[in-house]
Amino acid sequence: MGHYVPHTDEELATMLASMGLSSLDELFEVVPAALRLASGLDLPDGRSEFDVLDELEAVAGRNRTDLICFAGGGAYDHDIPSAVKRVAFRSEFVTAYTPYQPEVAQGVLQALFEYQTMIARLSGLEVANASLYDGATACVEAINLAVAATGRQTVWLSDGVHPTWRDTVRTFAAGTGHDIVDVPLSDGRTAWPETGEPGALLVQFPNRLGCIEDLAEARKVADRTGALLLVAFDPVASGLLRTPGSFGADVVVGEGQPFGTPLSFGGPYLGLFACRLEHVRRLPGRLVGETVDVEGRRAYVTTLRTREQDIRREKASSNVCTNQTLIAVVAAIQLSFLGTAGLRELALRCARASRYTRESLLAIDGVEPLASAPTFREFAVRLPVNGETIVDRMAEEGFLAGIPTDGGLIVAATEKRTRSEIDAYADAMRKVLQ
Amino acid sequence: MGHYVPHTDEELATMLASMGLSSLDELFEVVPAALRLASGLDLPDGRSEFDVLDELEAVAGRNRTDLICFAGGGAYDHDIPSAVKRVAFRSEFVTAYTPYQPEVAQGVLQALFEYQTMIARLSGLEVANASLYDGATACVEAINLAVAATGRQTVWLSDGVHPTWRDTVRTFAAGTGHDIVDVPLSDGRTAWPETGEPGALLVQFPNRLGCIEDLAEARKVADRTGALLLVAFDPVASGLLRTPGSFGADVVVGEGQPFGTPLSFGGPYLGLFACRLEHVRRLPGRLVGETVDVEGRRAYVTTLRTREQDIRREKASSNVCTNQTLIAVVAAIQLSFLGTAGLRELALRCARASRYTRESLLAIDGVEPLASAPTFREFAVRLPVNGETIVDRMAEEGFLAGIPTDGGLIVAATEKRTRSEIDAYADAMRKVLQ
Amino acid sequence: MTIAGGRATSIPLMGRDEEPTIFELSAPGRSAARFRDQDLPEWSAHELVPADLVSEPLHLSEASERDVVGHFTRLSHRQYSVDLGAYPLGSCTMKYNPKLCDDVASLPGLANVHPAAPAHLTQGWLELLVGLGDALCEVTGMKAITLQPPAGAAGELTGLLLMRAWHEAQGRQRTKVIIPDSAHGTNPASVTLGGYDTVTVPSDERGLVDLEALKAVLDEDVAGIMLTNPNTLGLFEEEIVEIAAAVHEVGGLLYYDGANLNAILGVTRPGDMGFDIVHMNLHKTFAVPHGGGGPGAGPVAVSERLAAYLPGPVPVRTGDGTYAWSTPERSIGRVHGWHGNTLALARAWSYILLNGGDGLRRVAEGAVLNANWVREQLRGHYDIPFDRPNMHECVVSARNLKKAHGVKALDVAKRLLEEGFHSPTVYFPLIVEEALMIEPTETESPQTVAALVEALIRIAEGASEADREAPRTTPVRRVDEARAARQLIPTFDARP
Amino acid sequence: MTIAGGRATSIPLMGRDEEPTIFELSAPGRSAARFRDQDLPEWSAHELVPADLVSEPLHLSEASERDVVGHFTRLSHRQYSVDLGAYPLGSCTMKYNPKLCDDVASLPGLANVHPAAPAHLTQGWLELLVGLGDALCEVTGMKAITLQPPAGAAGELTGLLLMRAWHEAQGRQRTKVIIPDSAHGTNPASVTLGGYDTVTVPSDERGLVDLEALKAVLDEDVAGIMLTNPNTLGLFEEEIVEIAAAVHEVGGLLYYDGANLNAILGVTRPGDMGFDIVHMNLHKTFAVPHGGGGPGAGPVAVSERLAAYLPGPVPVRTGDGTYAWSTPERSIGRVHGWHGNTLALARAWSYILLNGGDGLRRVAEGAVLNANWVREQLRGHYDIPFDRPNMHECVVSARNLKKAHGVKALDVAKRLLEEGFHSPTVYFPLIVEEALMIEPTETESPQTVAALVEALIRIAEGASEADREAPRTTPVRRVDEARAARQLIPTFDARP
Ligand SMILES: Cc1ncc(COP(=O)(O)O)c(C=O)c1O
Ligand SMILES: Cc1ncc(COP(=O)(O)O)c(C=O)c1O
Repeated sequence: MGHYVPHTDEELATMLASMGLSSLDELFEVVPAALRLASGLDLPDGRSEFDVLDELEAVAGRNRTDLICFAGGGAYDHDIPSAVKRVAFRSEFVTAYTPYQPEVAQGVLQALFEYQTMIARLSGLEVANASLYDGATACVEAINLAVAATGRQTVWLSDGVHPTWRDTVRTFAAGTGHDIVDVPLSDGRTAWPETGEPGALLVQFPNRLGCIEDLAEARKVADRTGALLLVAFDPVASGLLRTPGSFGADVVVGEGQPFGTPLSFGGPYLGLFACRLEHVRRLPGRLVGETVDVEGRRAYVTTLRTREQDIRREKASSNVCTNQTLIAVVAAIQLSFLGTAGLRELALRCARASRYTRESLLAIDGVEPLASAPTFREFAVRLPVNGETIVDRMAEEGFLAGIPTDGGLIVAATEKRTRSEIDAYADAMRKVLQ
Repeated sequence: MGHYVPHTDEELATMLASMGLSSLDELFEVVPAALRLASGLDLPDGRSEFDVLDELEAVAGRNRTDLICFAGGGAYDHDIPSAVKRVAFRSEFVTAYTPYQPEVAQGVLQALFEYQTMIARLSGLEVANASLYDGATACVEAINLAVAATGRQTVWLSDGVHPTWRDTVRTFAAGTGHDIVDVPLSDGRTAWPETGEPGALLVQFPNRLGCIEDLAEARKVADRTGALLLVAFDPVASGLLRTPGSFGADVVVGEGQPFGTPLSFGGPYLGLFACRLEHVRRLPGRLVGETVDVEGRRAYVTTLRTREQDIRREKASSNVCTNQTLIAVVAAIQLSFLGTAGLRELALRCARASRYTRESLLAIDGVEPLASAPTFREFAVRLPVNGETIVDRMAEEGFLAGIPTDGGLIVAATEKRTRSEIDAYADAMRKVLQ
Repeated sequence: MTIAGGRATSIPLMGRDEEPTIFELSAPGRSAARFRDQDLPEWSAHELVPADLVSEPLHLSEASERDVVGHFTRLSHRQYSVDLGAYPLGSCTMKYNPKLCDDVASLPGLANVHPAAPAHLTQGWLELLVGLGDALCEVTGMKAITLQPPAGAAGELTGLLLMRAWHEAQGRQRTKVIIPDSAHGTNPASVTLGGYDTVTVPSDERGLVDLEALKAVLDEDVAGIMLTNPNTLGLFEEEIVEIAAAVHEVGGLLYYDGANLNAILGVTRPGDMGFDIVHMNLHKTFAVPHGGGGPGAGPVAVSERLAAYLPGPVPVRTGDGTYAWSTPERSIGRVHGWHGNTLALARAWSYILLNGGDGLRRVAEGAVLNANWVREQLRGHYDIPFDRPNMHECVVSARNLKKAHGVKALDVAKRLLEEGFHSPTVYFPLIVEEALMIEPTETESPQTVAALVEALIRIAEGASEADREAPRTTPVRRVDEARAARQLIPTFDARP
Repeated sequence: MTIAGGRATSIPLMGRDEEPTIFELSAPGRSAARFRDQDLPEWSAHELVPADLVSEPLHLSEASERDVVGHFTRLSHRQYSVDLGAYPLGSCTMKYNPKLCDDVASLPGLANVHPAAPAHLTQGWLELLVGLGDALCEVTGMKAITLQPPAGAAGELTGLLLMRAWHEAQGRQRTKVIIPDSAHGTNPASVTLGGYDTVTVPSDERGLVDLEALKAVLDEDVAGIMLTNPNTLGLFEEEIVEIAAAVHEVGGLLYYDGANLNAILGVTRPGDMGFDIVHMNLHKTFAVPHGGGGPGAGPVAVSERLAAYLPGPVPVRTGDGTYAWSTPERSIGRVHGWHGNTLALARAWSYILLNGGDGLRRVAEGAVLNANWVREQLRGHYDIPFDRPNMHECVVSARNLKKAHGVKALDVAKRLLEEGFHSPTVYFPLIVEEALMIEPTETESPQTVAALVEALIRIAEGASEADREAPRTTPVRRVDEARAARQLIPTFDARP
């Protein structure tokens, strides 16, 4: 019970017989006998979908989903319109694969073309790819591009980048041999070294403490040192703030989860990647371009394929093959839903909720700002009790209080947070800190 | 906020201006001033979809959905496969209307043609329509057909038909003037009068007490009196029992909810209607037929339209226009999913669960069978406490115990009920009866 | 007029390859079904029911989940729908329905409730129904409501039975119900089922009820009149107050066919016009999707004096703030096996909450604006039998094209399919020759309405005999309807 | 062979009309977005952030919900997919994914959990991940696992970094990784990113790794070898035990590219063959749908001696039955910003529970049966470079058609689109001229496989120059790929 092979026993027999075989086991005679599993896998037998759904609902019930979310750190609790979910999960998008045959894949290709356009606009750069895995691995790809472009192995990595993203960068640097130099923050902003010859600067905008980095300054440092400026951005910020591209970023990466993807315990999310046109031949991942068919009709196709691993093999710009297309389609739909006015409004509402939360917390005795730099939708506070303890105690009050950091807590608010929720949150914090 | 009219203010102005108007109010100048609402509707302003969903989730939370269901009465708690829900609610099916233009409606038309075929087979008759509202109103239509066919106004209505269905029949008879004669049950089966000249006999199979009526006997009575035999059937029963058609039913109606539609507090459900071919020109509702297009390709179209109200007006066979197409499509998909083997298995499993429940209850002191006739998936017991009270007390134990009836309780079990649930149910009943 | 912005084209991107029936896709012994582990004794058929009742397994189709999903997915690609493009089917109000309403209808707290569960276990549902009922009374200006009728026609018949019960309670024997000649077919059909005779009154040269002709047929046999307002020509019955007075004067009741309620939301109300009984088509006005032909919902609201006759039970709010079922004193009885098309009612309630009072008025404004604009644009290209300000739809005629080129309304409709739009309603109302009844609805943008109008004009300008070949680009071409009726094949088993 | 039962045809019922971009469908000022009532002070942009940072509103598209839904629904009608028909794309395992898995991925209890929430608030997720990890270890015969890698290529690189860390811990400097010439492009690309040089070994005349050639390149510089088994020709590496021994003898590690794991589920295990590191493509073997090119999931399982190096944190079951995160002693560090493509992992877990141990073996049997049957049927119509029992896919060549008619593999692929099927993978593996790599998968019925084979035979028999015109019936015809690269238009804003 439970398997999804449609063949009836009779059909199996007929097919086997037509090949001169008499049992399914004979299909595996090429496998040396010693390697064949004698007694099958040590897994329970299959079950009906109803039994499985019941079990997984029970498992899911052992997560706390009732907590009102003030955590961010690259994963934000946004409202998702019904229309976005329903259209994005149409089975044509869900059950297709990479558009190898463009003639029957114009749906996904055009959606990706629109997605690329939107991400390019959000980043302020000329070209965006069709997705990478997530924000963290997009940083890795950005560094690889920069090192290849500059021929320099040294990367200045701002401490303002999310800690897990920095970890990821370091993990992959063990393979590429890049020299990752940590650059500390000072009062919430990156304090770039005076000297050095980095191939790249990687800075986050706003950074992990929510502070808005000085990208003009970063650009100057990049110009002075001859490095490329890589910016990991919060794409929602572009609804309110100038784009990283407008400050002169060479590569912009980011996490696209805020555009229509639920928190999902961290995945699948969406790695955003955009760069200046001059770097397009080093772009990792897929790129969709507009062209025409033999009858001259507008058509879309994956292009500049010679960068990619399936053609370029060991010399490819990246090893990425399967990426996050469906999540990119989700983002394209969500961004279409928001539109110009909606994106602005979304950013404003995040910023307002964040400011109101910040003011409410700072009104509590013993709560201090962790940095004085301006923030957008996330901010950090110093607390008299350590962050982990606060998160545990606040969970008892019904809140996911934020993300603990050295000496404090990083708190995020989105358009989903209301005054009454924020007031209750501040009251609970007051209680917990007493 | 909240409305779904896409026009921007500028567009409104432009369109108005092009018609020589300067305000939206002017569009309504044909409405006498005295009739125009001065201050709008006394309803709250529109809200965002997120606010509305939150509110309705809260409202929905005030229903008890945790009760394990042993109630039936025409609405059964079946498992619904994910595939059925996902495919049936594709927006092409959901957002189309009656296939007035067959050239662009082959999807719905073919699905209905397949549905008609399946319902005809389940009923054992030659032709089925494309749906009616529900089981109760399908009974009304069957009576209307029979009266028209026989020219006789008297209908023998078995007391074994669900009480709400009988009520509905009586309500509509006030308009048609049909003479509805109630026929009592004797030990769980209809005891037909010896004499009379009815135009129709309406009997339920199995009946409201779960008892399997003697259709051969009913056919004899119909033959003797010259009436048509109308059978309201449980379509799931046809997975195990002979079809009403095989016993000589002239018209078969029923409730199609068991095929893929959740309990839904009673609607939208699905009125099944099938009849012998000789009555096809009296068929209520839509009928889809196979034909060809001008190129000779197989095509489907609604047919015998001249029966219908939009052409025949006051002489139509019925007033039905909008019916339950989407639920019929759901049923077609669910029946395709079940297939020959699955339908049999479904019926067997319902019958087994019902028998096990029955035996478990009858083992309790003071619980007696209400009738001795054989049952299929529903049965009635006599209890020392009245049915309403039992239902209330059993709810405290986590069960929807059944449907109260005079002197007892009608209990149903489906393929969804497991041994452990049934054992717990019987234990709770024992406790409650003490 | 030019409107800035791109056109939302509405090309039906639908394929052209035949799909076999599920029966032809079957292979003996295959099934997608798998069942929950019940852990029960596996009694055989003969152990469960008497042997003479047991049948051989009934033959259905036999396909895997994969093939069932593939089959119906492919069928969906042969189906035009609102979500694919504009659907200006007059009288049907094929507007876009917010997707939120789909999510509401899927809420487990609503979907997983047995209809026989007593009121104290289903307080959420009762609260919802009471909220919806109150709002619909406010929208229509009525006093009480039943939510049981599952569609408009069911509402009509319910209304006629109310009318009958009321007259009978007054001790009157009435025999006739008046309807205008432009009425929808369900009206006369319902009149018959309500046990009345239909008396038809003509429309006048304005397209409105001819008040004098009406008065001429009004007598003590008249139970009431059924009207839509705006009527099926999309025109507002300006003399509705006078009509109401005249009918009431002979002791008749006024029935409002709510199919066209979309046009007047928040602008005016049937109750204020003098109607006694009102049905609503929630699938037209309140965004229940049409489902390929249902399910809909057709609640019936009434004035004070008819409240006691409503079908029961009705959900009510009790003194202590809880909800209960209550059967009106002189109830005509049930008109549905349970409580109506409840999940459809939940959709409608969410739609009302989404739009609010302000939004509902905007609905009417958008609908009326679009429809008037269409009429203005088509003038000179199509005949406009009643060229006066219309409400949410306009009726034009292809008579000019028929005369000049032999191109009928049907040909225009089929040509429009080629242009990527669903066609308008054709040949209704019956009083207009070669009628094209166009209801753009408020959810279509000005760009889409402009594209629709351009297509209609292009068709008129290019009208020729070749149009009888249309449609040429649809999944199938013109379908042989006569053959379907002549050689009836209503099931797969009836195929020759 | 004739098989009873109807054919599940797989005609892509897709339309042929162009759809404008969402930008072209825009009208200034329009938006679908509406927001929750926050009830907060409405601070302006300038009150919220420093003025010099505030931009003008960024220009996106401007469309209503109705037009957004219409646009993407129409786009979906221009997209072939598994749910529309067979998709025999070799190496990609485009099987039908049970719809239950979609419902699992939508469970609010899984979808609404913040990834930074501590373990005691997310016990359900940790339990799920531990259950999945254990099952995948059992399926592959390995000892420990990381679920972080979001796709196969990410898994490869993770594996190579594990290899590197392990060698370094042994104090060894290794420089080379061996891959067969038939390997997938991600293998060499990952090798480079892992800091190694690629050494390619040829396949022998059987299509298998040439053991002697392999031994010739094995030395103390070799960090390891990457293999798929069955390999990309669909052939089982029969000498895998000998290969493993030889590589292990020089201190190298064996890496298993799990793209083809579908073929051996429950039959044999990489761990038993001697592999040290295994990645799985859950989107191929464990029914995570391909999403138009992702997301997938590429967990990496290892043998005992490598467990300490896995990326962390990993979810573990503690002594008291609760779940916690734990970072392996010598972890190479994270390879994902959070815990991997978690909802995809949940899908895979539900698929394993659905099928069970027995069902997974049936998957392999069905896949191998279908693929062998295809090869048998195509013999005589296409060249079969390695005509021996294959596993889950078979590679044939259009060399014969090219020679006789100038019809290339690409032309065959485009012709097959006209026949209603997605095409096989073409020109891969690189070692086969005019390769057509056909993977029918186990979810296609014998009827569908037969229809596919018939179409391929029809194409071979009718091969002619005209095939270069194919496809003629698809939404667009053959696309100018050269022009796309030459005149790059990567965004709407870059259009000339
Ligand atoms: C004017 C009018 N009245 C009544 C009806 C009947 O409504 P329903 O189809 O919901 O039964 C319709 C439906 O098209 C209509 O247009
Ligand atoms: C043999 C083989 N190896 C590796 C991969 C890479 O896997 P992914 O696309 O998940 O990164 C693929 C994908 O097609 C493959 O076929």
